[in-house]
Amino acid sequence: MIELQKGIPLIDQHDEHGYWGGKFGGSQIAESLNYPIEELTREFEKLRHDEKFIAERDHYFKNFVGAPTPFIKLNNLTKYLGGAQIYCKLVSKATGGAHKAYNAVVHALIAKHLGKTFIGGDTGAGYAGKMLSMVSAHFGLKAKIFMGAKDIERQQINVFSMRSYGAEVVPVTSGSQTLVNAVSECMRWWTAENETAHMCVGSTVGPTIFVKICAWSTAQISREMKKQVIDEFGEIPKNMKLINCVGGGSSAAGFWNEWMDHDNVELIGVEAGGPEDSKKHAAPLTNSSKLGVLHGSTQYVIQDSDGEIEETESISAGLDYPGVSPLHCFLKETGRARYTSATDEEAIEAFKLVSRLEGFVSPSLEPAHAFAEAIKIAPNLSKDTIICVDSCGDSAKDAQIIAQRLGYKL
Amino acid sequence: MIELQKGIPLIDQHDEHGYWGGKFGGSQIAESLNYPIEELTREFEKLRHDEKFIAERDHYFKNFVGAPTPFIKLNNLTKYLGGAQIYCKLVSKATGGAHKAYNAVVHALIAKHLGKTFIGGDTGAGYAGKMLSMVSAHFGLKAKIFMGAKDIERQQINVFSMRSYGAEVVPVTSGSQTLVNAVSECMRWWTAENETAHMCVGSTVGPTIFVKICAWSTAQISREMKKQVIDEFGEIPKNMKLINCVGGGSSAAGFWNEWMDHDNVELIGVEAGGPEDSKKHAAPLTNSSKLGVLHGSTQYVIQDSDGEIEETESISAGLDYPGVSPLHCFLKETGRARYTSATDEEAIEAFKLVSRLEGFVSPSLEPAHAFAEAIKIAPNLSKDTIICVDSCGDSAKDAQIIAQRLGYKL
Amino acid sequence: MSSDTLKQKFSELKKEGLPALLTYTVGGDPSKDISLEIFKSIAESGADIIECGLGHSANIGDGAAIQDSTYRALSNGIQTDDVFSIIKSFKNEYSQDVIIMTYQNKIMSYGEKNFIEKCVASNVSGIICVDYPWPTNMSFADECKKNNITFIQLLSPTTSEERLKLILDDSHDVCYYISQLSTTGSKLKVSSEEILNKFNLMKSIAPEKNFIIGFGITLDTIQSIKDVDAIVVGSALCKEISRSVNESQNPATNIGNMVKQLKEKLTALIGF
Amino acid sequence: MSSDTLKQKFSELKKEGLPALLTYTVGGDPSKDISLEIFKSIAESGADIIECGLGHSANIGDGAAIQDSTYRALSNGIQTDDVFSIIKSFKNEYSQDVIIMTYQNKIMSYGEKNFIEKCVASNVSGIICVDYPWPTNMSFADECKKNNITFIQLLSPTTSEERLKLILDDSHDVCYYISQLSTTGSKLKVSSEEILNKFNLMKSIAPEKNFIIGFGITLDTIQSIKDVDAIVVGSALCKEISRSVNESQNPATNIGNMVKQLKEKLTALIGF
Ligand SMILES: Cc1ncc(COP(=O)(O)O)c(C=O)c1O
Ligand SMILES: Cc1ncc(COP(=O)(O)O)c(C=O)c1O
Repeated sequence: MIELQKGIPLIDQHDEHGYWGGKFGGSQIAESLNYPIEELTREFEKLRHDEKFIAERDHYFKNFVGAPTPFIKLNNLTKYLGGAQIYCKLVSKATGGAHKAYNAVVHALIAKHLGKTFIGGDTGAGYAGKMLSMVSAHFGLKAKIFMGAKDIERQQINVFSMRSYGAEVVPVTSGSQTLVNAVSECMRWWTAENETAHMCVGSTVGPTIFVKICAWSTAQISREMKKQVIDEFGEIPKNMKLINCVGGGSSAAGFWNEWMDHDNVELIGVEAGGPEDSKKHAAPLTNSSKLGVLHGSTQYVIQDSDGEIEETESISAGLDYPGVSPLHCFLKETGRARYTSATDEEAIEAFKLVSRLEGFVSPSLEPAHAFAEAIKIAPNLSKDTIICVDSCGDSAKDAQIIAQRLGYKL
Repeated sequence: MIELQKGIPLIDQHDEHGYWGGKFGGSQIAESLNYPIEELTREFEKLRHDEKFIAERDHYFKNFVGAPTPFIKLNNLTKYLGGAQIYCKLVSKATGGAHKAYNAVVHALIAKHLGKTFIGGDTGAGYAGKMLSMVSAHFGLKAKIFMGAKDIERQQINVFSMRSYGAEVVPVTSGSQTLVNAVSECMRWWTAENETAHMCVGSTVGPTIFVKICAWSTAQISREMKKQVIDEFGEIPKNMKLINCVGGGSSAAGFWNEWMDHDNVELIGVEAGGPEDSKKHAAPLTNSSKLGVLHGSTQYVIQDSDGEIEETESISAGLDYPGVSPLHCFLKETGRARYTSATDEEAIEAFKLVSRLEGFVSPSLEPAHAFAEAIKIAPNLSKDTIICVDSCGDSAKDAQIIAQRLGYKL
Repeated sequence: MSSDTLKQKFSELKKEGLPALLTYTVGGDPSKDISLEIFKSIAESGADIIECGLGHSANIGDGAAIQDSTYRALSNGIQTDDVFSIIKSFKNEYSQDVIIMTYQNKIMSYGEKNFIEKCVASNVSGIICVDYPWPTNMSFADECKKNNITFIQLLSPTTSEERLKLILDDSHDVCYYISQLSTTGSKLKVSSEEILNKFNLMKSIAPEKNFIIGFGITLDTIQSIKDVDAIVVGSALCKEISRSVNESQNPATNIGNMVKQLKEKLTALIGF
Repeated sequence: MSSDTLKQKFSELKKEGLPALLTYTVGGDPSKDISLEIFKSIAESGADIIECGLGHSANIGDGAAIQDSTYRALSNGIQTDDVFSIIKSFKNEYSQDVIIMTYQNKIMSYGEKNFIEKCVASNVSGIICVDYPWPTNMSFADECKKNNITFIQLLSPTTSEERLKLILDDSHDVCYYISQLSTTGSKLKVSSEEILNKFNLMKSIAPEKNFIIGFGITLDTIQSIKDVDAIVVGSALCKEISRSVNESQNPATNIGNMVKQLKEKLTALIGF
């Protein structure tokens, strides 16, 4: 039986080979990447304990990313659902519109410390790429963003941003021409260029060190939220549930990090269940999947019997990934977090309800999955239950998709 | 000679008929609007001195709009220009992406206090409408947004947002089908519905009371910035210049408000000069214009010899308005602020330079006009001169326009 | 002088027990020539006083019908001087008083003094300015008076009694009561009792003044409020001009017929 | 047993003073039948050892040419068992050793134990797994050894000397040195001296082991590094298969010709 340890950061609970629970994670990479990954691992271990580095990080988080993001009660939604009290961490107010900025800032700082001049990154919905481009422009790093050709077509506004920040956007035309292929291509590029280039993985996936850097970066979310919760309630509520969508898992990892040891805080991860009438999904922890190696680490992967990645389907571009962070595989297996999924239809309904009732909060389709779960469970919960939803993206980026779905003219 | 008074808020320096300097402003409206405007004037005078109301406003500004927005030094731009130090107030980080949220929040609060169930507003670029819709959803007010049919076509993402928040978007098909007509139509609607409806004017234009409410709301920007300036420099710098774009003038009025009495702080307003090779513009304070009455108040208006509003032209939708706030007419005439313009081309260049150098700051086309002026003057200024630019909008909304201009595929 | 003819007209009609019938059309709609023909046709069909719109694109008091007329006139290049010249030509042949209805920016742009002079020269009897409210209009109104032009103050259902008194105190012989909260061209949504009550209130405050009632008045509603001093029909006529233009019919003839019907509705009532 | 034949092959070639010529093509590309023909043609054209790719879509070590081959095979429905059956058929007729080159997920999905059993049953001599680095591959490598299959450890230009020693210490008879930092199919960007220096270093640490050198090797570059134990040509062949397929030519014939040329380049050198 795999067990979570108390008092030790989740990101450090792996074994000497980088496996959480002895089986999730690792650095399953080509030998050519061993050196840069060891270098990065060494350097990050130093930096994360270096006060000057922390101060630098905090400076950028505060002044550029805009920490802390608001923590607010959703009075209208609470009243409407008539059960648990619904709160929301408005992470979408981070610069760029999502939590992806934390990871991007930290990677850019690391790249600078390593003396690299190039930085490469993968992107699906385009958020990770946009924010890496933004940060890279600021630090004078030349950014190269790998993006599936199909995603380039459907996420044009983010592509525009990347170009505005002077990044080179590399269309990936292999395979399904989406995120999976973009990550693969980015890793290929890094294999060739790691002497002068740093690589940023856009979520808590990839080889162990990337999982760690990403989760360490997004942990800012729960660090600042813990203070906000205590400010609001005077103490940590007896009965609290933290609901977060899970694609790669970086947002959830950051939202939950500081609460790991608080057993009265339930952690609920919501994956993308895909369309109601389709067998396809992007929910490896909830639906059919198998342990596998994808992009350098062992995790649950949506794949066929022959080990080939299967096509996923979700209305939310950011959740549309066949794997999931080893951290979440671990949290599931230890029972610390529970995972479920919401369908495309439920996410759209949640988006509509929250936008119309709350106004200030209009979640993108990823957090709309988390809201869907909150909407499902809140009515049957007591009024002293506190549900906190991480609204980690803003609907503007999904305008096209939602409008089409709802029959708005756009 | 018209003179500015010290120690009196700018918004209160009008005469008994609502004219600043005896000639700018007023309430030049149909008799049917006299009563609701008097009611609003009375109520606002009470509310703005009511501590509970102020606390409510501050609560929303802080927790929903996200005050304070960052005040940061643009190190890269400063180094590049090699003269004055460039700072930036990142107002674009206010919820919704621009300063328009302050005015929207205050109007919604007023509507609630007046017991109205409907709220109507005009919008051009769509920001004002989007934010009024957002706030209205939150307060349970039914929102009606008037928008030129042409603007609906070209600002679809903002229209999407309004609909998501449950607002009714009314296409205005009269005249040039843009903002001027939308404001007219909104006023017509209010004329008929003022018993149950409140009206929000999207900038510091319209009858005196709307100018006052709007500037009172956006004053938040300079209120919080003054603290940030003192935090940064320990005192108010000897030599400071505040540069802001001016369309209707709400952003500039808010950015400058707290600095009125500091004579060592130069206030520079930048209007939309239009395309280099066109005679059309949207710069009534800089280029040809005549005193006139537009939308209920007296101001400089771009008009022909017969008193008909002339077509304006600017790459920036938010600045594309033939009139300008009576406050700015007054500030110009008193000499307190100086006004200039930037061309479409200069704005685009400024957008490119700032985005590429700074990364975290990617101004929309309105503040790009302000940056254009900063870029023009900074190199010849001493290193102890502090230039603060109000970056009051984010480029994402202009993706289409900029991409087309720069030949990006979108 | 013009101001006197207006007053005289009202007292004549009062003797007959009839409200004055006012028409509103936009000067220069659809063209300078046809607009003049329309005014003539209106005059010959029994209208008592002619309101001539001096169109402005930011006409925030007007609904769709008048906006269309205004847009058509402006698109055809009609300028302020064209409207004055139409009025002048009209007055050369007809005795009906002409009142200009416009917006403040048109007057300001022309220059207040110039505007009044031109009104005098063109034989204009009165001015209604939608967005030039009391009391800021006082110096302009005084200047009108000095030149024997009636400046017609506007009153509305929400004008408080206190303000009503103050305005009436400052007003000239003729005032205009906006029958309901709306722009021009809306369906009449208030009852005739409400309108008549307000009319009677105003009359009791200022018995010697003449009150024009406007907004929402069509062939269908005109009889219900005949017990007032004057009634304006505007949007219904503008709509008829639009229809005529769109269907390539003669607007002057059609408008003439419509005015005849309106007049008949009013006079028919005296028979009882 | 297979592991022994591999060892034997190397010592035979060493006597001749020739490096082993290895070819890499993707099993099942472009189809099961043609792929088998290609292997036969390769064997008949002088290749010493045959590397057979077990294609995986997330092949993060491979460049465009091998990705294309892989995509073609997978699109045609080729599964792991198909590749084993191709190898088995090939081995029924030919003596050349076959090494499988694949990715960890293919093995994991098949089950490590099953995979090794199937290798034995299909007469596979060795396994290269791109993303199964030392030391996490140790238990799998041991299992291979027990079954007389050579697990071929990978080494790269940035592998530190310390790590090199540790890996070589744990390695089987054959190792694979990635000549440069790149994916497969890149132009050779390092000098032959650099490669040979590294080869000599490795040889000095583990003189008894055989080192395959791969990445960036084509007809143009093959002569410059002939002083090693073995040379792999892969992307150049995969590209030729793509070309043949696109131009409706026989890939087996074309590949055979190419392998002949490669072999000639190598043997030509002995003449001197
Ligand atoms: C707004 C938003 N939320 C969530 C995700 C999913 O990623 P993760 O699970 O790593 O947070 C994405 C990915 O693009 C995203 O853009
Ligand atoms: C970002 C932004 N800046 C400036 C403006 C101009 O308006 P104002 O001058 O009232 O600030 C607008 C108007 O839409 C805007 O959207």
